[in-house]
Amino acid sequence: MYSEKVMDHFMNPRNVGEIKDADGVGTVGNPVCGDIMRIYLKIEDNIIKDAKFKTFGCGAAVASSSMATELIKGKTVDDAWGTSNKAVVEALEGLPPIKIHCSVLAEQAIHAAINDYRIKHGMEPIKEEHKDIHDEERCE
Amino acid sequence: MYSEKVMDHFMNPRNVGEIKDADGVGTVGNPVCGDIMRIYLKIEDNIIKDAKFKTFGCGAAVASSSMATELIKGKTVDDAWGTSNKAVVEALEGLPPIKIHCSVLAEQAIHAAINDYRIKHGMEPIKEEHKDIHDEERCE
Amino acid sequence: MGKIVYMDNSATTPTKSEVLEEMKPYFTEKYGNPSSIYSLARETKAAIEKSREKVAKVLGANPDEIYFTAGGSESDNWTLKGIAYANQNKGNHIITTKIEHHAVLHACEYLEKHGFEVTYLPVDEYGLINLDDFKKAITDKTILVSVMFANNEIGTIEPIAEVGKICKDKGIYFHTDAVQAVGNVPINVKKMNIDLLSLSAHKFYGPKGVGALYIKKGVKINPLIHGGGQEGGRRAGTENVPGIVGLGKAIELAGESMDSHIERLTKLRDKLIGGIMKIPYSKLNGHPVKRLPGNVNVCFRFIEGESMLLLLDGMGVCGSSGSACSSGSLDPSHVLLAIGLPPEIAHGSLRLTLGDFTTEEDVDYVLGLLPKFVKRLRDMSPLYEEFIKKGEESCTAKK
Amino acid sequence: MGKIVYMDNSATTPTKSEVLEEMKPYFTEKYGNPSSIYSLARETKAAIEKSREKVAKVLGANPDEIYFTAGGSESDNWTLKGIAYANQNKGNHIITTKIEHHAVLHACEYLEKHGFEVTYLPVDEYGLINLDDFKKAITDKTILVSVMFANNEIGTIEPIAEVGKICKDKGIYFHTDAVQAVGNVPINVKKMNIDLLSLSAHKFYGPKGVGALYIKKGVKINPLIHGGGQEGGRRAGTENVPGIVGLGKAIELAGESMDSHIERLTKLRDKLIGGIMKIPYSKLNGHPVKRLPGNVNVCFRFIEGESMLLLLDGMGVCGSSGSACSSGSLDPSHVLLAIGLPPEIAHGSLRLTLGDFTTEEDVDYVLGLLPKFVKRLRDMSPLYEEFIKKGEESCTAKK
Ligand SMILES: Cc1ncc(COP(=O)(O)O)c(C=O)c1O
Ligand SMILES: Cc1ncc(COP(=O)(O)O)c(C=O)c1O
Repeated sequence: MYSEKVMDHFMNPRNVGEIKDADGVGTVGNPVCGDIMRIYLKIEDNIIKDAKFKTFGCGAAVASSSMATELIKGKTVDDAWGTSNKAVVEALEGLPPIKIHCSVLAEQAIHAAINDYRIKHGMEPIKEEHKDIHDEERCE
Repeated sequence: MYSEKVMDHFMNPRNVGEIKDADGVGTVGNPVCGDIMRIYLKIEDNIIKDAKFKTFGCGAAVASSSMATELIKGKTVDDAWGTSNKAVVEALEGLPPIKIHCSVLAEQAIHAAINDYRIKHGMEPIKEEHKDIHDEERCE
Repeated sequence: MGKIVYMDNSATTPTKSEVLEEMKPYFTEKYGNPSSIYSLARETKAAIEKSREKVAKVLGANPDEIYFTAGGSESDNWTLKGIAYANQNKGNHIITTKIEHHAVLHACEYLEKHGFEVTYLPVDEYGLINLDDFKKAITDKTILVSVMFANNEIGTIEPIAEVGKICKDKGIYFHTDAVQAVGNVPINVKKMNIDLLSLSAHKFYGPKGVGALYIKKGVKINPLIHGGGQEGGRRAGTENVPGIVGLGKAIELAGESMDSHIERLTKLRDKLIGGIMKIPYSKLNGHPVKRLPGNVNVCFRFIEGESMLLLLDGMGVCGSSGSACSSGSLDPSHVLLAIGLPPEIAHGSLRLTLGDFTTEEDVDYVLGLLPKFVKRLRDMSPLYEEFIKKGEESCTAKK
Repeated sequence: MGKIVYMDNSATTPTKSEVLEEMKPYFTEKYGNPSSIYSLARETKAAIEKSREKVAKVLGANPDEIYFTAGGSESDNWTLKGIAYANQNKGNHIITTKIEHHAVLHACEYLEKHGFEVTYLPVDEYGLINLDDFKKAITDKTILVSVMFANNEIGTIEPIAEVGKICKDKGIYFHTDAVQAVGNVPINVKKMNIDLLSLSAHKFYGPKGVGALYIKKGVKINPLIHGGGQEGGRRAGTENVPGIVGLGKAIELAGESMDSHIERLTKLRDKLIGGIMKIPYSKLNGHPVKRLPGNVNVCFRFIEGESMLLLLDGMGVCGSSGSACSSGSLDPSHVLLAIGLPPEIAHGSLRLTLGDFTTEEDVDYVLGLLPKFVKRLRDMSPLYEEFIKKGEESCTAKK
C-alpha cells in the first residue's frame, strides 16, 4: 500500500529526535486520533539550520515527518512555511488517500514550530489557513 | 436418487403394452401434471390372469406401474384391490418423498381398472378412499 | 465411470484446468487476508484487483464498478433488494419478465410482500419481450427494470441494448441477469446502457460459488451483506481469493476465445437441432437465431422429460428438462408455460447445452440415441396411443 | 520471499493441503450441478451431504440443520435480517453486544433504520458481558439475541451456555457468531441451547468464501438469497461444491484434533504473552483464561499499532492491530474502546494469533524482535518523551 519512498522514510527515518535548545517547537495532532507530530527547529539568520521530529503515528505519519524535516532544512523560514502537504506527498511518491491527512499534519507541525519561533522572537504568529483536519473527520 | 429396484423397473419395465380384449381398463392422472397411467386387466374366475400398462410419466411413474402390475398378477380381484401404494413403494425399495404420488397413482389405476371390470360385469363400483392427489398438490 | 457426454453446460461447466492452476497457490501459499497490511496480504489484494480489471475489460466497464459476490443468485438478490430499499423514496415499482431465473422472480415475490409492486412482462412464442409492452409498463413510480440477457432454459437473447436505451431515457436503473450470456455473447455495459449486471463464474468454466455484480458508478444501492469494508464497503466478507482469481482467469479466457467459441458452438448446436427435428412430433423451443450458441431446447410430444433424462443418463449423456419431475415440483417450467406451451407438452422438454468440451462426435452420439429413446417412451405412452388412434395429424405445440 | 512467521490466524488461515486435495476433483472432474439428476450430479450431491454430516457432527446438530453459505458475514446477515423480518409480528427488539463483528453490528444498524430496536450490551474490562445486564435488557418484544461465541480481536469467550439457557427459558431465538470459535473451542448446539450459529471455513484451515449457518429445526427465518431450491429452499444458488467439500474436510480435521490443538496453542500463547509482559508499559487485552487458545492481544503504550505492524512485516512477521490506521478509518477498534481502553492506548494494540503452523521457534523469534521495536518506536514517540519527563509511573490502561 505504501510507496518504496514512504517505506524507506519509515524504516530509516531522517532527523528523528529532539533539539534541546530549539528555536521553535510545534506539536500537532491528537493521541486520541492516533497521531501526534512534534517538530523542532534550529533557526539562524532566518534559515532552518536543523530540524528534528518525534512522531506517534502510523507509517505515513512517520514518513511524512521525516520527509517534511528533510524538505525544510536549509530553507528560509518563509520558504519552509510554504512547504505544502502536497509537496510532502509528492516527495514521498504518493500516499494512500486515507493517509493524506498525515501529510497535512506535517505541514501543520512546521507551521506550529515556525509560529512558536515567531512568538518567541516577538513576531505575530501567522494565521493558519487549515482547519484542524481531525475536526472534519470527526475523530472523537 | 432412485433405488436400484426402481431403476431396474424403469429400464426394463415389466408388462408394458395393451391387452386388446381387456376385461378392465383404468386410466388415472393428468397430462397437465406430467403423469398418466393406464392399466389393462385380463380377469378369469376372479383371478388377475394378466396385467399390462402404458404410462406417460417420470421414472418413478413407470417403475410404479411396472411393479404394480407385477404385484397383482395371479391375485384375486379383492387381493389386487388391496394392493396399497405402500406395498408398491416397499417392493420398489423406496421412492423419494416427492415421488410417492406415483405409487398412489398406481394404486388408483388398479382400482380404476377393477371398477371398470365390475361395472362391465354388472357389479357396483367400489368407492375410492383416496382423493385425487393432484387436487391436493394443486397441479393446475 | 463409462463414457460421459456432458450436455448440461447451462447448469454448470467444469472448471478449466488453466483456471484451477491459477487458483491453487491462493489456497495454501498466498493465503493472506487481503484486508491486512503485510506482504502476504498485499499480494492477495493485488490478485483481486487484477481479476477486477479482467472482468471490467470483458464487460466494457471500469474496474471500480465490479463487485465480487458468491454467485449469480447473490448478485440478483443484491440488485433487487438493494435497489428497491435504497430508492424507496423515488418509487416502489419494478419491471421484470415472466421468464427470469428464480433468483430474480423469488426476490421480486419477496419484495411484493413488502410493499413493492412488480410487473412481469409476458414474452412471445420465442421467449422475446415486446418493447411496446415494456414501454407501457413504465410508470413514474418505476425504479428498476430487470430483464435477463439470455434465458437459461430456452436460450433466447433479449433486446438488451434497446431496453437499456429506453431506461436511460427515462432515468430508470436497468439490471440484466447475464449469468447465461457472459462468455457466450459480446457485452458492453456502456454501449448497452446497463446499470447493473449479474454474472456467475461456474457458467463460463470458472469455479462455483463466486460471481460478480457490475454496478455503474453513481448507482444508489444498499448492501445485501453488511459488515467489513471489503469491496469498497458494499459487500462484506473475507474475499474468496482463489475463487476471484479463478473467475478472472475464466473470464479472460472467455473474452479471448469468444468469436471462435460462438462459431464452433453455433455449428454444433444447429447440427443437433437439425438432427432432432427429423424426429416426428418434435419442436424447437426458443428463437432459432436469437439464441445462445450452445443451447438446444426441444419438446417431444407424448413423452415426459425425466424419463428421457434417465434413459440418456443410462448411456452417459447429461441433459436437463423443464419437466416438473426433474425440478422437485409438480409444475412444469414457468419459461415453457410463458412461451405458450401447454403443460403436457412442456413436461416433455429436453435441454441439451453444449460447451467448449463438446465434440461433433458427442452430437452424433446423442443423435444416434434420441430416436430410439423417443420411440421407446412413446410406445409406452397412453397419450401417444390415443393420438395415433384418433389419427391426429399435426404437431402443434401451441395451445 | 524470505522467512514468513504468520501470526494472523484469526484473520484467515491457509487451506491445509489435505483439504485442498479433497477439493480438487470437484473442480475439473466431479463438476456436476448437484440439482441435476444424472450420475455426475448425484456424486456432487452426495459429497455435499457428506460435508453436512461432518459439520453437524462437530456442532452436535442434525445434518438437516446445516445450511451452507458464502462465509461468516453472509451467515450473520442472514440470521439478523432473516429472523427480524420473519418474526416481526412477535416483536421488533434485538439484543446483541458492543463487541460483535461488524457483520453483526452493521446488519443491526441497518435494521435500526428499518424499524427495529437494538440493545448493545456493554462488556467488562475483559470483554465479558454481564448476565444480569442481559436479563434486564430482555423485553416482551425481544425476538433475537445475538452474542458472539468468542471475540475476534481480544479472544474473549462469552458465557454462551448461560445465555442459551436464559433464551430458551424466555422462548427467544439465540444466535451466536462462532466464526472464531469453531475448531478452537468445543461446541454443542443442543447442550448450549443455541438456535443459530455462524461459521466460516477459512478460519479453520478451510477455503475462503464458504461458511455455514446452523438453524435449529423449527426456527422461523426468511432467506437472504432467494431463488432456486438449493439448501432446502432456504439459500439459493448453485452450491460451491469444492468449497463445501473443503469446509467438511477442514471441520472434520478440526474436530479430530481439537484437544491437542487447544493444548499446544494455549502453551504457545501463554509463552508469548509471558514474554511480552516483560516489556514495560504493556498490557494484555481480553481475559487471561476465558480466551481463544491462539489469541494474543496486547497494548504497548506510546506506540501506534500500524508502525509496529510495518516493522514486524519488515522481518516477515504477520500480525494485526486494532489501530485506526490499519482499518481504514480514523477511529480505533470498537472492541478495545468497549473494554475501556482510552483511544490513545487502543491505537497501540497488537494482535498476534497463533495457529496449527505456528512453532515455538516462531514465538521465540517474535519475542526477540518485539522489545527492540517497542524501544525504537518509543524513542520516536513524543508521548513517551512527555511521559518520561512527567515521571509518570504505572501503566494503567483503564481510563
Ligand atoms: C467473529 C467474526 N464474525 C464474522 C466474520 C466474518 O467472516 P467472513 O469474513 O468469512 O465473512 C469474522 C471474520 O472476518 C469474524 O471474526
Ligand atoms: C439466468 C440465471 N440467473 C441466475 C442463476 C443463478 O446463478 P448461481 O446458481 O451461480 O447462483 C443462474 C444459474 O443457475 C442462471 O442461469
